[in-house]
Amino acid sequence: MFFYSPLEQFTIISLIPMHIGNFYFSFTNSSLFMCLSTGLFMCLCVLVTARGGSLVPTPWQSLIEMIYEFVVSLVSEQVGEKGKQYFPMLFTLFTFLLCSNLIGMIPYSFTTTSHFVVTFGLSVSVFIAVTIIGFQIHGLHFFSFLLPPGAPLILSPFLVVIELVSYVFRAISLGVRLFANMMAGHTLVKILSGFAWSMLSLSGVLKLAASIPFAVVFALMFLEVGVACLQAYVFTILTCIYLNDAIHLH
Amino acid sequence: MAEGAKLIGAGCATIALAGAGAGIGIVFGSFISSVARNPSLTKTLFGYAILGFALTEAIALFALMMAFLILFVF
Amino acid sequence: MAEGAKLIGAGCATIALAGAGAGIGIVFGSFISSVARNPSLTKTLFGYAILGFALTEAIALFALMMAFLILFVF
Amino acid sequence: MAEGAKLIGAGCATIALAGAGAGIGIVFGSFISSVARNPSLTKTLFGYAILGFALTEAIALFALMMAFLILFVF
Repeated sequence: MFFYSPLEQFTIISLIPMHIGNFYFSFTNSSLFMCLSTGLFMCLCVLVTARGGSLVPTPWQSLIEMIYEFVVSLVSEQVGEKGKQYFPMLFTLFTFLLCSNLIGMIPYSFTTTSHFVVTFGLSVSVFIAVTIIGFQIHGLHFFSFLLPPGAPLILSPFLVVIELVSYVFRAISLGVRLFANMMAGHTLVKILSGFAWSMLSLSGVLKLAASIPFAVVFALMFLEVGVACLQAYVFTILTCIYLNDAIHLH
Repeated sequence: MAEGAKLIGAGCATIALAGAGAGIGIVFGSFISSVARNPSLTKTLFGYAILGFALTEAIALFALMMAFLILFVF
Repeated sequence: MAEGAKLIGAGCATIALAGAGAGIGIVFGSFISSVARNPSLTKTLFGYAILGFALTEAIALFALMMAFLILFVF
Repeated sequence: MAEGAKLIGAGCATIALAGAGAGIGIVFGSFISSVARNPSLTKTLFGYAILGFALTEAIALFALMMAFLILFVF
Protein backbone atom coordinates (compact mmCIF):
# COMPACT_ATOMS: atom_id res chain seq x y z
CA MET A 1 0.00 0.00 0.00
CA PHE A 2 2.93 2.35 0.61
CA PHE A 3 4.98 3.25 -2.47
CA TYR A 4 7.76 4.58 -0.19
CA SER A 5 8.60 3.49 3.37
CA PRO A 6 7.76 6.24 5.90
CA LEU A 7 11.46 6.59 6.63
CA GLU A 8 12.23 7.52 3.05
CA GLN A 9 12.08 11.22 3.90
CA PHE A 10 15.27 10.90 5.95
CA THR A 11 17.55 9.58 3.19
CA ILE A 12 20.72 11.58 2.66
CA ILE A 13 21.36 12.55 -0.96
CA SER A 14 24.83 13.83 -1.85
CA LEU A 15 24.37 16.92 -4.02
CA ILE A 16 28.05 17.57 -4.82
CA PRO A 17 29.92 14.27 -4.41
CA MET A 18 33.48 14.96 -3.20
CA HIS A 19 36.01 12.34 -2.14
CA ILE A 20 39.30 13.30 -0.50
CA GLY A 21 41.35 10.09 -0.39
CA ASN A 22 38.77 7.55 0.63
CA PHE A 23 36.93 10.04 2.83
CA TYR A 24 33.40 11.05 1.94
CA PHE A 25 33.19 14.84 1.96
CA SER A 26 30.33 15.40 -0.44
CA PHE A 27 27.91 18.26 0.11
CA THR A 28 24.66 16.50 1.04
CA ASN A 29 21.13 17.78 1.45
CA SER A 30 21.71 17.67 5.21
CA SER A 31 24.62 20.11 5.00
CA LEU A 32 22.64 22.21 2.52
CA PHE A 33 19.80 22.63 5.02
CA MET A 34 22.26 23.30 7.82
CA CYS A 35 23.79 26.16 5.83
CA LEU A 36 20.30 27.30 4.90
CA SER A 37 19.08 27.51 8.50
CA THR A 38 22.19 29.26 9.85
CA GLY A 39 22.42 31.52 6.80
CA LEU A 40 18.76 32.54 7.01
CA PHE A 41 18.98 33.44 10.69
CA MET A 42 22.22 35.37 10.18
CA CYS A 43 20.73 37.35 7.27
CA LEU A 44 17.65 38.05 9.39
CA CYS A 45 19.78 39.37 12.25
CA VAL A 46 22.03 41.44 10.00
CA LEU A 47 19.13 42.94 8.04
CA VAL A 48 17.14 43.74 11.15
CA THR A 49 19.99 45.56 12.88
CA ALA A 50 21.28 47.18 9.65
CA ARG A 51 21.58 50.74 10.95
CA GLY A 52 21.75 49.79 14.61
CA GLY A 53 18.06 48.93 14.48
CA SER A 54 15.31 51.55 14.76
CA LEU A 55 14.13 52.76 18.17
CA VAL A 56 10.57 51.74 17.38
CA PRO A 57 11.21 48.07 16.53
CA THR A 58 9.92 46.74 13.22
CA PRO A 59 8.08 43.39 13.54
CA TRP A 60 11.19 41.44 12.50
CA GLN A 61 13.34 43.36 14.94
CA SER A 62 10.95 42.64 17.80
CA LEU A 63 11.03 38.96 16.84
CA ILE A 64 14.82 38.90 17.14
CA GLU A 65 14.66 40.88 20.38
CA MET A 66 12.10 38.42 21.76
CA ILE A 67 14.32 35.42 20.98
CA TYR A 68 17.32 37.26 22.45
CA GLU A 69 15.45 38.19 25.65
CA PHE A 70 14.13 34.65 25.95
CA VAL A 71 17.59 33.08 25.89
CA VAL A 72 19.07 35.81 28.15
CA SER A 73 16.43 35.20 30.83
CA LEU A 74 16.84 31.43 30.41
CA VAL A 75 20.62 31.58 30.93
CA SER A 76 20.60 34.09 33.78
CA GLU A 77 17.84 32.15 35.59
CA GLN A 78 19.51 28.75 35.22
CA VAL A 79 23.20 29.51 35.40
CA GLY A 80 23.19 32.92 37.11
CA GLU A 81 25.96 35.49 36.86
CA LYS A 82 28.77 33.11 35.84
CA GLY A 83 26.69 31.91 32.90
CA LYS A 84 26.95 35.25 31.11
CA GLN A 85 30.23 34.31 29.43
CA TYR A 86 28.64 31.18 27.90
CA PHE A 87 25.63 33.07 26.56
CA PRO A 88 26.83 33.39 22.89
CA MET A 89 27.29 29.62 22.59
CA LEU A 90 23.89 28.93 24.12
CA PHE A 91 22.22 31.51 21.88
CA THR A 92 23.68 30.00 18.69
CA LEU A 93 22.78 26.51 19.93
CA PHE A 94 19.17 27.55 20.53
CA THR A 95 18.73 29.44 17.26
CA PHE A 96 20.43 26.72 15.19
CA LEU A 97 18.11 24.06 16.62
CA LEU A 98 15.05 26.30 16.35
CA CYS A 99 15.71 27.20 12.71
CA SER A 100 16.66 23.71 11.55
CA ASN A 101 13.61 22.21 13.30
CA LEU A 102 11.23 24.80 11.86
CA ILE A 103 12.72 24.58 8.35
CA GLY A 104 12.23 20.83 8.58
CA MET A 105 8.50 21.41 8.95
CA ILE A 106 8.20 22.61 5.35
CA PRO A 107 6.99 19.68 3.19
CA TYR A 108 9.68 18.16 0.96
CA SER A 109 12.41 19.86 2.98
CA PHE A 110 14.92 18.01 5.17
CA THR A 111 15.24 18.17 8.97
CA THR A 112 18.91 18.09 9.84
CA THR A 113 18.20 17.22 13.49
CA SER A 114 16.32 14.07 12.49
CA HIS A 115 19.64 12.24 12.14
CA PHE A 116 21.25 10.75 15.21
CA VAL A 117 24.77 11.65 14.08
CA VAL A 118 23.92 15.38 14.12
CA THR A 119 22.25 15.48 17.53
CA PHE A 120 24.73 13.03 19.05
CA GLY A 121 27.60 15.20 17.81
CA LEU A 122 25.99 18.25 19.39
CA SER A 123 25.25 16.57 22.70
CA VAL A 124 28.67 14.90 23.11
CA SER A 125 30.47 18.17 22.34
CA VAL A 126 28.29 19.92 24.93
CA PHE A 127 29.00 17.11 27.42
CA ILE A 128 32.79 17.29 26.89
CA ALA A 129 32.73 21.10 27.16
CA VAL A 130 30.76 20.99 30.42
CA THR A 131 33.07 18.35 31.92
CA ILE A 132 36.17 20.36 30.98
CA ILE A 133 34.65 23.49 32.53
CA GLY A 134 33.86 21.50 35.66
CA PHE A 135 37.41 20.24 36.04
CA GLN A 136 38.87 23.62 35.12
CA ILE A 137 36.94 25.42 37.86
CA HIS A 138 36.97 22.78 40.59
CA GLY A 139 39.93 20.59 39.72
CA LEU A 140 39.74 17.17 41.37
CA HIS A 141 37.06 18.48 43.74
CA PHE A 142 34.68 18.11 40.78
CA PHE A 143 34.41 14.37 41.58
CA SER A 144 32.50 15.34 44.73
CA PHE A 145 29.69 16.09 42.27
CA LEU A 146 29.12 12.35 42.04
CA LEU A 147 28.06 12.19 45.70
CA PRO A 148 24.83 14.15 46.29
CA PRO A 149 24.98 16.25 49.50
CA GLY A 150 23.52 14.78 52.68
CA ALA A 151 23.56 11.22 51.39
CA PRO A 152 24.55 8.72 54.11
CA LEU A 153 28.14 7.54 53.65
CA ILE A 154 27.26 3.83 53.86
CA LEU A 155 25.36 4.25 50.62
CA SER A 156 28.12 6.22 48.92
CA PRO A 157 29.79 3.44 46.81
CA PHE A 158 26.38 2.45 45.49
CA LEU A 159 25.29 6.05 44.95
CA VAL A 160 28.52 7.09 43.23
CA VAL A 161 28.13 4.35 40.63
CA ILE A 162 24.56 5.37 39.89
CA GLU A 163 25.49 9.06 39.71
CA LEU A 164 28.44 8.29 37.41
CA VAL A 165 26.23 6.21 35.11
CA SER A 166 23.54 8.89 34.98
CA TYR A 167 26.18 11.60 34.45
CA VAL A 168 27.61 9.81 31.44
CA PHE A 169 24.13 8.93 30.18
CA ARG A 170 23.39 12.66 29.96
CA ALA A 171 25.48 12.88 26.79
CA ILE A 172 23.47 10.13 25.12
CA SER A 173 20.01 11.07 26.42
CA LEU A 174 20.45 14.72 25.37
CA GLY A 175 21.12 13.62 21.79
CA VAL A 176 18.59 10.81 21.58
CA ARG A 177 15.82 13.03 23.02
CA LEU A 178 16.07 15.56 20.18
CA PHE A 179 16.66 12.94 17.49
CA ALA A 180 13.80 10.69 18.59
CA ASN A 181 11.29 13.54 18.88
CA MET A 182 12.07 14.85 15.42
CA MET A 183 12.17 11.48 13.67
CA ALA A 184 9.12 9.92 15.34
CA GLY A 185 7.07 13.08 14.82
CA HIS A 186 7.80 13.32 11.12
CA THR A 187 7.30 9.57 10.64
CA LEU A 188 3.91 9.81 12.37
CA VAL A 189 2.81 12.65 10.09
CA LYS A 190 4.03 10.74 6.99
CA ILE A 191 2.16 7.55 7.91
CA LEU A 192 -1.10 9.33 8.71
CA SER A 193 -0.97 11.40 5.54
CA GLY A 194 -0.24 8.15 3.70
CA PHE A 195 -3.49 6.86 5.16
CA ALA A 196 -5.42 9.93 4.11
CA TRP A 197 -3.99 9.59 0.60
CA SER A 198 -4.77 5.91 0.22
CA MET A 199 -8.26 6.45 1.67
CA LEU A 200 -8.94 8.90 -1.12
CA SER A 201 -8.73 6.04 -3.58
CA LEU A 202 -11.75 4.39 -1.93
CA SER A 203 -14.93 4.40 -3.95
CA GLY A 204 -17.71 7.01 -3.71
CA VAL A 205 -18.93 8.03 -0.25
CA LEU A 206 -15.99 6.35 1.49
CA LYS A 207 -13.81 9.15 0.08
CA LEU A 208 -15.23 11.37 2.82
CA ALA A 209 -13.65 9.01 5.33
CA ALA A 210 -10.31 10.42 4.17
CA SER A 211 -11.14 13.62 6.02
CA ILE A 212 -10.57 11.94 9.42
CA PRO A 213 -6.87 11.13 9.02
CA PHE A 214 -6.50 14.45 7.23
CA ALA A 215 -7.95 16.28 10.26
CA VAL A 216 -5.58 14.33 12.52
CA VAL A 217 -2.63 15.32 10.31
CA PHE A 218 -3.82 18.94 10.41
CA ALA A 219 -3.87 18.87 14.24
CA LEU A 220 -0.54 17.04 14.30
CA MET A 221 1.14 19.78 12.29
CA PHE A 222 0.40 22.24 15.13
CA LEU A 223 1.76 19.72 17.59
CA GLU A 224 4.86 19.24 15.43
CA VAL A 225 5.60 22.98 15.27
CA GLY A 226 5.16 23.08 19.06
CA VAL A 227 7.48 20.09 19.48
CA ALA A 228 10.05 21.70 17.15
CA CYS A 229 10.29 24.85 19.29
CA LEU A 230 9.94 22.86 22.52
CA GLN A 231 12.80 20.49 21.74
CA ALA A 232 15.13 23.41 20.92
CA TYR A 233 14.16 24.96 24.29
CA VAL A 234 14.62 21.67 26.18
CA PHE A 235 18.04 21.02 24.61
CA THR A 236 19.19 24.51 25.61
CA ILE A 237 17.73 24.47 29.12
CA LEU A 238 19.29 21.06 29.82
CA THR A 239 22.64 22.36 28.59
CA CYS A 240 22.21 25.30 31.01
CA ILE A 241 21.36 22.89 33.84
CA TYR A 242 24.43 20.76 33.13
CA LEU A 243 26.56 23.93 32.89
CA ASN A 244 25.13 25.09 36.20
CA ASP A 245 26.01 21.73 37.73
CA ALA A 246 29.57 22.07 36.47
CA ILE A 247 30.00 25.65 37.72
CA HIS A 248 28.13 25.54 41.05
CA LEU A 249 28.31 21.76 41.77
CA HIS A 250 25.21 20.98 43.82
CA MET B 1 4.53 -17.37 10.11
CA ALA B 2 5.29 -13.67 9.59
CA GLU B 3 1.62 -13.17 8.73
CA GLY B 4 0.62 -14.35 12.20
CA ALA B 5 3.42 -12.51 13.95
CA LYS B 6 2.26 -9.29 12.31
CA LEU B 7 -1.10 -9.58 14.05
CA ILE B 8 0.43 -10.43 17.43
CA GLY B 9 2.90 -7.54 17.13
CA ALA B 10 0.19 -5.02 16.31
CA GLY B 11 -1.87 -6.40 19.18
CA CYS B 12 0.96 -5.93 21.65
CA ALA B 13 1.67 -2.42 20.41
CA THR B 14 -1.89 -1.35 21.16
CA ILE B 15 -1.44 -2.14 24.88
CA ALA B 16 0.39 1.20 25.24
CA LEU B 17 -2.97 2.96 24.91
CA ALA B 18 -3.71 1.87 28.50
CA GLY B 19 -1.24 4.44 29.84
CA ALA B 20 -2.49 7.23 27.63
CA GLY B 21 -6.02 6.45 28.76
CA ALA B 22 -5.00 6.64 32.40
CA GLY B 23 -3.08 9.86 31.70
CA ILE B 24 -6.07 11.59 30.15
CA GLY B 25 -8.21 10.46 33.08
CA ILE B 26 -5.73 11.97 35.54
CA VAL B 27 -5.62 15.26 33.61
CA PHE B 28 -9.38 15.72 33.57
CA GLY B 29 -9.68 14.42 37.11
CA SER B 30 -7.42 17.14 38.44
CA PHE B 31 -9.08 19.65 36.11
CA ILE B 32 -12.47 18.98 37.70
CA SER B 33 -11.13 19.23 41.26
CA SER B 34 -9.26 22.45 40.36
CA VAL B 35 -12.37 24.06 38.86
CA ALA B 36 -14.24 23.19 42.05
CA ARG B 37 -11.45 24.78 44.09
CA ASN B 38 -11.17 27.94 41.97
CA PRO B 39 -14.14 28.41 39.59
CA SER B 40 -12.99 31.87 38.45
CA LEU B 41 -10.13 30.29 36.48
CA THR B 42 -12.28 27.84 34.51
CA LYS B 43 -11.33 29.42 31.19
CA THR B 44 -7.55 29.12 31.46
CA LEU B 45 -7.74 25.80 33.29
CA PHE B 46 -9.86 24.37 30.48
CA GLY B 47 -7.20 25.53 28.03
CA TYR B 48 -4.49 23.74 29.97
CA ALA B 49 -6.66 20.62 30.33
CA ILE B 50 -7.12 20.49 26.55
CA LEU B 51 -3.36 21.02 26.09
CA GLY B 52 -2.64 18.17 28.52
CA PHE B 53 -5.19 15.99 26.74
CA ALA B 54 -3.64 16.76 23.33
CA LEU B 55 -0.10 15.96 24.46
CA THR B 56 -1.16 12.70 26.12
CA GLU B 57 -3.14 11.86 22.97
CA ALA B 58 0.07 12.36 20.98
CA ILE B 59 1.63 9.46 22.91
CA ALA B 60 -1.40 7.31 22.14
CA LEU B 61 -1.01 8.27 18.46
CA PHE B 62 2.65 7.22 18.53
CA ALA B 63 1.60 3.79 19.81
CA LEU B 64 -1.18 3.51 17.22
CA MET B 65 1.25 4.58 14.52
CA MET B 66 3.56 1.78 15.58
CA ALA B 67 0.71 -0.72 15.46
CA PHE B 68 -0.33 0.38 11.96
CA LEU B 69 3.29 0.37 10.85
CA ILE B 70 3.63 -3.25 11.96
CA LEU B 71 0.28 -4.20 10.47
CA PHE B 72 0.46 -2.54 7.05
CA VAL B 73 4.04 -1.71 6.18
CA PHE B 74 5.39 -5.21 6.81
CA MET C 1 11.19 -16.96 11.95
CA ALA C 2 13.30 -13.86 12.68
CA GLU C 3 11.00 -11.91 10.33
CA GLY C 4 8.01 -12.67 12.55
CA ALA C 5 9.90 -12.26 15.81
CA LYS C 6 10.98 -8.80 14.66
CA LEU C 7 7.36 -7.68 14.55
CA ILE C 8 6.47 -9.18 17.91
CA GLY C 9 9.58 -7.63 19.48
CA ALA C 10 8.76 -4.18 18.13
CA GLY C 11 5.17 -4.59 19.30
CA CYS C 12 6.31 -5.45 22.81
CA ALA C 13 8.76 -2.55 22.90
CA THR C 14 5.94 -0.10 22.18
CA ILE C 15 4.17 -1.08 25.40
CA ALA C 16 6.58 1.19 27.30
CA LEU C 17 4.66 4.19 25.95
CA ALA C 18 1.92 3.38 28.47
CA GLY C 19 4.05 4.62 31.38
CA ALA C 20 5.03 7.79 29.61
CA GLY C 21 1.38 8.50 28.77
CA ALA C 22 0.46 8.16 32.43
CA GLY C 23 3.50 10.25 33.43
CA ILE C 24 2.49 13.13 31.17
CA GLY C 25 -1.05 12.91 32.56
CA ILE C 26 0.35 13.17 36.09
CA VAL C 27 2.53 16.18 35.19
CA PHE C 28 -0.34 18.12 33.62
CA GLY C 29 -2.75 16.99 36.32
CA SER C 30 -0.57 18.44 39.06
CA PHE C 31 0.09 21.51 36.92
CA ILE C 32 -3.64 22.24 36.62
CA SER C 33 -4.25 21.76 40.34
CA SER C 34 -1.21 23.97 41.16
CA VAL C 35 -2.43 26.76 38.88
CA ALA C 36 -5.82 26.61 40.61
CA ARG C 37 -4.09 26.79 43.99
CA ASN C 38 -1.64 29.58 43.10
CA PRO C 39 -2.64 31.38 39.86
CA SER C 40 0.06 34.08 40.24
CA LEU C 41 2.79 31.55 39.38
CA THR C 42 1.20 30.31 36.16
CA LYS C 43 4.14 31.48 34.06
CA THR C 44 6.97 29.62 35.82
CA LEU C 45 4.75 26.62 36.55
CA PHE C 46 3.96 26.35 32.84
CA GLY C 47 7.68 26.34 32.11
CA TYR C 48 8.26 23.50 34.54
CA ALA C 49 5.23 21.58 33.24
CA ILE C 50 6.59 21.81 29.70
CA LEU C 51 10.05 20.72 30.94
CA GLY C 52 8.48 17.76 32.78
CA PHE C 53 6.48 16.85 29.69
CA ALA C 54 9.55 16.98 27.46
CA LEU C 55 11.62 14.80 29.79
CA THR C 56 8.82 12.23 30.12
CA GLU C 57 8.28 12.30 26.34
CA ALA C 58 11.97 11.53 25.94
CA ILE C 59 11.56 8.22 27.79
CA ALA C 60 8.62 7.30 25.57
CA LEU C 61 10.70 8.03 22.50
CA PHE C 62 13.66 6.04 23.82
CA ALA C 63 11.30 3.06 23.80
CA LEU C 64 10.02 3.97 20.33
CA MET C 65 13.60 4.22 19.06
CA MET C 66 14.24 0.77 20.51
CA ALA C 67 11.19 -0.51 18.63
CA PHE C 68 12.42 1.08 15.38
CA LEU C 69 15.85 -0.41 15.99
CA ILE C 70 14.37 -3.89 16.33
CA LEU C 71 12.13 -3.34 13.34
CA PHE C 72 14.51 -1.82 10.82
CA VAL C 73 18.02 -2.79 11.87
CA PHE C 74 17.49 -6.53 12.27
CA MET D 1 15.17 -19.70 16.55
CA ALA D 2 17.63 -17.90 18.87
CA GLU D 3 17.78 -15.02 16.39
CA GLY D 4 14.06 -14.46 16.75
CA ALA D 5 14.03 -14.98 20.51
CA LYS D 6 16.72 -12.30 20.83
CA LEU D 7 14.44 -9.71 19.28
CA ILE D 8 11.45 -10.67 21.39
CA GLY D 9 13.60 -10.60 24.52
CA ALA D 10 14.92 -7.10 23.76
CA GLY D 11 11.38 -5.94 23.02
CA CYS D 12 10.14 -7.24 26.35
CA ALA D 13 13.06 -5.65 28.20
CA THR D 14 12.10 -2.23 26.84
CA ILE D 15 8.74 -2.43 28.59
CA ALA D 16 10.54 -1.38 31.79
CA LEU D 17 10.75 2.16 30.43
CA ALA D 18 7.04 2.52 31.20
CA GLY D 19 7.79 2.70 34.93
CA ALA D 20 10.60 5.19 34.42
CA GLY D 21 8.27 7.38 32.35
CA ALA D 22 5.61 7.31 35.05
CA GLY D 23 8.27 7.93 37.72
CA ILE D 24 9.59 11.05 36.02
CA GLY D 25 6.01 12.24 35.64
CA ILE D 26 5.46 11.77 39.38
CA VAL D 27 8.70 13.60 40.24
CA PHE D 28 7.82 16.65 38.13
CA GLY D 29 4.16 16.49 39.16
CA SER D 30 5.04 16.77 42.83
CA PHE D 31 7.71 19.38 42.04
CA ILE D 32 5.12 21.61 40.34
CA SER D 33 2.60 21.27 43.17
CA SER D 34 5.35 21.94 45.77
CA VAL D 35 6.51 25.10 43.96
CA ALA D 36 2.89 26.30 43.91
CA ARG D 37 2.65 25.62 47.63
CA ASN D 38 5.99 27.23 48.63
CA PRO D 39 7.47 29.38 45.83
CA SER D 40 10.38 30.70 47.93
CA LEU D 41 12.12 27.31 47.77
CA THR D 42 11.99 26.97 43.98
CA LYS D 43 15.79 26.88 43.57
CA THR D 44 16.51 24.00 45.96
CA LEU D 45 13.34 22.14 44.94
CA PHE D 46 14.46 22.36 41.31
CA GLY D 47 17.81 20.87 42.29
CA TYR D 48 16.10 17.95 43.99
CA ALA D 49 13.71 17.50 41.03
CA ILE D 50 16.65 17.25 38.64
CA LEU D 51 18.41 14.82 41.03
CA GLY D 52 15.26 12.67 41.23
CA PHE D 53 14.97 12.82 37.45
CA ALA D 54 18.58 11.75 37.01
CA LEU D 55 18.22 8.78 39.34
CA THR D 56 14.97 7.64 37.67
CA GLU D 57 16.58 8.05 34.26
CA ALA D 58 19.42 5.82 35.48
CA ILE D 59 16.92 3.02 36.06
CA ALA D 60 15.55 3.49 32.54
CA LEU D 61 19.12 3.32 31.32
CA PHE D 62 19.73 0.04 33.15
CA ALA D 63 16.69 -1.44 31.38
CA LEU D 64 17.94 -0.19 28.01
CA MET D 65 21.39 -1.58 28.72
CA MET D 66 19.82 -4.95 29.47
CA ALA D 67 17.92 -4.81 26.18
CA PHE D 68 21.11 -3.96 24.27
CA LEU D 69 22.93 -6.73 26.11
CA ILE D 70 20.33 -9.25 24.96
CA LEU D 71 20.35 -7.84 21.46
CA PHE D 72 24.05 -7.52 20.72
CA VAL D 73 25.93 -9.79 23.08
CA PHE D 74 24.03 -13.01 22.51
